[in-house]
Amino acid sequence: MSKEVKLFLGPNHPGMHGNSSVHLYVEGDTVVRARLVPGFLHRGFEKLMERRGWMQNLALIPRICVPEPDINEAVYAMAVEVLSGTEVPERAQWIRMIILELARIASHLMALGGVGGSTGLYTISHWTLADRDRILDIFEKITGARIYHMYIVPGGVRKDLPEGIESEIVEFLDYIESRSDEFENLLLKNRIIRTRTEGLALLTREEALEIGVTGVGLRATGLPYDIRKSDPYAKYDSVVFDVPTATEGDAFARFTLKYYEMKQSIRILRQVIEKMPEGPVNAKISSGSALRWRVPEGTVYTHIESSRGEYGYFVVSDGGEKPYRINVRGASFPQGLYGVEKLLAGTRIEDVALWLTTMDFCPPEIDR
Amino acid sequence: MSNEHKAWERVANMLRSRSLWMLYYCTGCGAIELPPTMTSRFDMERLGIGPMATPRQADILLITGYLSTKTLRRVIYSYEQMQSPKYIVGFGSCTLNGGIYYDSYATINKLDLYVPVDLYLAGCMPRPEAIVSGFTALMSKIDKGEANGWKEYQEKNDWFKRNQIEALGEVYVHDEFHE
Amino acid sequence: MFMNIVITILSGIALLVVAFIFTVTLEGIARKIEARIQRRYGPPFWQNFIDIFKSLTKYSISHGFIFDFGILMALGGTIATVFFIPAGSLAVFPGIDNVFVVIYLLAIGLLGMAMSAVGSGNPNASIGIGRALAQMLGYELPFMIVILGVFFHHGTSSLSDLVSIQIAQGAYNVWLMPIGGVVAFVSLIGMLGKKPFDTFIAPAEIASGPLVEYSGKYLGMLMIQHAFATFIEIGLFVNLFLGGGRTLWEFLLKFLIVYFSIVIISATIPRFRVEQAIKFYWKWPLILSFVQVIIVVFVMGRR
Amino acid sequence: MNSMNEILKEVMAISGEFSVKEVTARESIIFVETSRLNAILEILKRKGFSHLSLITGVDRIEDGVFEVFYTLFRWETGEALLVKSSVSRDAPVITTVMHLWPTARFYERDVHEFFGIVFDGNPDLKPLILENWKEIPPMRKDFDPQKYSNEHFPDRHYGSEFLVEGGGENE
Repeated sequence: MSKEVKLFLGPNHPGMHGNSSVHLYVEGDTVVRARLVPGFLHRGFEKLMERRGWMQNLALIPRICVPEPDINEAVYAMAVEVLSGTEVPERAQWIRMIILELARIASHLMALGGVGGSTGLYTISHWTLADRDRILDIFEKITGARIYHMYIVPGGVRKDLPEGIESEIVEFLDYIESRSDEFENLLLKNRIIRTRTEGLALLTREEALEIGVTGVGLRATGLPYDIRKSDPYAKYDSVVFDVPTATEGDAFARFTLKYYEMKQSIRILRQVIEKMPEGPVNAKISSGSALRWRVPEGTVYTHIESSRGEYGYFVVSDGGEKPYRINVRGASFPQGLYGVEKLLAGTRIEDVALWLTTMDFCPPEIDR
Repeated sequence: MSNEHKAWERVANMLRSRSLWMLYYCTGCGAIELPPTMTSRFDMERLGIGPMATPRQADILLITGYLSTKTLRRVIYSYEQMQSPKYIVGFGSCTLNGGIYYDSYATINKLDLYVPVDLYLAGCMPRPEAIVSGFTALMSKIDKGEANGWKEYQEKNDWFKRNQIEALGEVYVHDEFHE
Repeated sequence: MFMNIVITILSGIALLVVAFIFTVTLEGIARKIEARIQRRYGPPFWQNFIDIFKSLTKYSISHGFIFDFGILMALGGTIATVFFIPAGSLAVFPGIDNVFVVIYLLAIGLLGMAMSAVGSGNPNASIGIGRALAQMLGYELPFMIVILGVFFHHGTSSLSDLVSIQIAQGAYNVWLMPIGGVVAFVSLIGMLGKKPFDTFIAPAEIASGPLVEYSGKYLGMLMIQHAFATFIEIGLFVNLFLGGGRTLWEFLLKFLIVYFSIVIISATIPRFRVEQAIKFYWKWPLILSFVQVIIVVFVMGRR
Repeated sequence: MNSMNEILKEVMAISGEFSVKEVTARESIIFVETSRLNAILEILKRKGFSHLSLITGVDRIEDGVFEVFYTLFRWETGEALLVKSSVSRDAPVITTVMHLWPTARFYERDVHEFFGIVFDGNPDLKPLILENWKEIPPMRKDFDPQKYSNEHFPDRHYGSEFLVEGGGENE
């Protein structure tokens, strides 16, 4: 038997994003077999959600997925609105799109910084995270908190946008666009990054469909599948934007797509700010106090396009004050568990951390 | 203690407080506020605090938020591997009393029972400013020589060990690779 | 006779102190420069001193005799090499500080660290050491060829003589052999383990490679060894190609310029994989070094 | 690109009647017995519902039944279909769909760990997320997390001295 070493890319590893462990069987420098062991961030979310009222869950929900908490609130709000049949006012839908697109830009900036972190190019991490902080300031002005906003509630949005926030968002968008050529020179045109990531984590179209990869991983293989286009929610059907795709399907294609998607989000935000009508911001959901609110009986699955792929909530209600069952479909569940087992064999040890970064791997979505 | 040992301790504490190395291990949801604290905007490095890859080289172990039982085992491994003037900083209310996950079957409620905690930071995910001010408080605490969590862990070791076994069943999982 | 022994000892100690203090402050300033590139302030420039002395105050854990002995061998080998680097007017062994002695003693230092890292039993450390030695093959080859060209041209391999020749001639070796200078500079980046070639201390992949199991005092000693190793490698390059320096301050100024240019280059470049690093060295730098040697031997001839 | 209703009619033509419940314009639920489940899922996959989003277990404790939902999604038209089948609570065995969607292996492993539903044909139903878990599968309705948390993880008791500490001089 050749000398096969067992290695932990364990929970306590600088290359690991978040907190889960990849068990590697290594021969020399290449990985022979790999297996993901999740569960380090498991808090039994779905069980806790069954013990809290519909509106009490709002405090719990954004805490599932840390890099991008707003998608949870949006999906939960949409699911409850479908079940209870409440009509969301026009302006609230536009505001939701602002929050979701800003969260997408922030998450993409963090992902690009992550690429720098695993290849040693710390300068790009510092730049992207500094710019992401400006988005968090805008969030702080809109919702009062940096990360967990609890801003999108069933029936619309908690309160209207503060005065003059639109001009600040536009100023931020101009700032990001002015920085884009520096990002491109440092990251996309960097020859060593190109040689390090070309051919890494190659994903053919059949493999992507078989694994159930969604989001940038799927679009990197050429399929223009984006939930904002195929199953539009909020006001995405009345906004013009296109879905960038690539054909190589490797790590380099994926994070360049993330970069171009960020540009598309900027384009969406500009249109949203022009087209946003005036009007009420949230609909009256229940006669009595919101804590005693009873959602009519029913089952629904709603999903949106998060920065990592399809993110969905499966909500079952039995007409009571508390949800009967909520199941969270994280975008990195299939590509994290099955993707690691199927595709990580054959890569070198140096590239495992880079593989996980570009494969959009977010452990809390697996453990919930 | 003889007074030259005390003088040496004072110098050592002054050095230890100026250069703290943080273990690069995000155990909970608060870890998302560490990148902004380490990078350009809040820049923890100007205080001499920087991330270190291995427990051997680290001084601080951050428990950022809730702690599931599986992570508690790895936290105990890492804490025991760290070299001894070591400090633990607990983020948010989840380390004090279970926080928002008080009724969860997978997360512990009171961190103090399992590992000695030197500093708690307020905030359900403390903001970067809170983290930086917390670290400066920790630095002054170390400077005054009061941050002796690691001595407490050595003296009351069996008490900590009993709590750990009680909560986790067994701390050292045998077939980590579940062959 | 007794007097020059005392002078040698005193100048040796002075060189050690200068090397340590100068290199560690330089590393602190380099951290500040890299921070400025990353749009932040960065630590005070004496932060590296505090880091070293803080690690020396911590408790540490040993992994057996090989682990301890390797560290002492590394530190001793590197300190012994520092004596053979003339720093401007401060040359400890003026006549006999030969480049081959420096190369040999440097190898002792690196092998000592390799031995102790593998002795620590951590798989990350052995992978890191494997990469370090493989990369050493990469940058050692073109560097050696170019140096042999310099010796052939000047007829001597003693550092202080080379320095005095260049000063007397007024023309540094960099102007005489520009290609050789470039190749030596590139392999210097590899020798220092700066960014494009720091695969063996890569934190994101193998958790800071060989330094995985070092804690407390061992880590302090290794940081001191790293400071001296930086002084040796850059001092070698400055003496061979930039003509050492009449006074100590001129040498330190050149040292500073070379070091900061490496830091700025390495701040905006990611890391190579190991086989890419070796392929890189054995492609262009090797070809250029052959071209340089051919020019020196056939065109320039002996001086 | 025929819409969802035509597809469902074709499937009904092939494998017999099943009831359909409309949720939204692009989403509906169909109720299928476990015996016909695999056949129908295979037809649906061929007809375009190629993406298996999720396998969810719901514990209907009052009527003693586990419901298993297969959420399928069709990229071209953006339609989602929830295929529901139920299994008795005391002998929860259902056939696996790994041959249709290999990634289902991990969804089934997750549902098995949290509900105890056995997917026969799925080779590795090992524990995925919980470690050394000796209780009943935690997502069942008869498992009370609060009781488990109070037994295993004692928490801080704020006695009267806490008031002194709060209002006291050492802030």
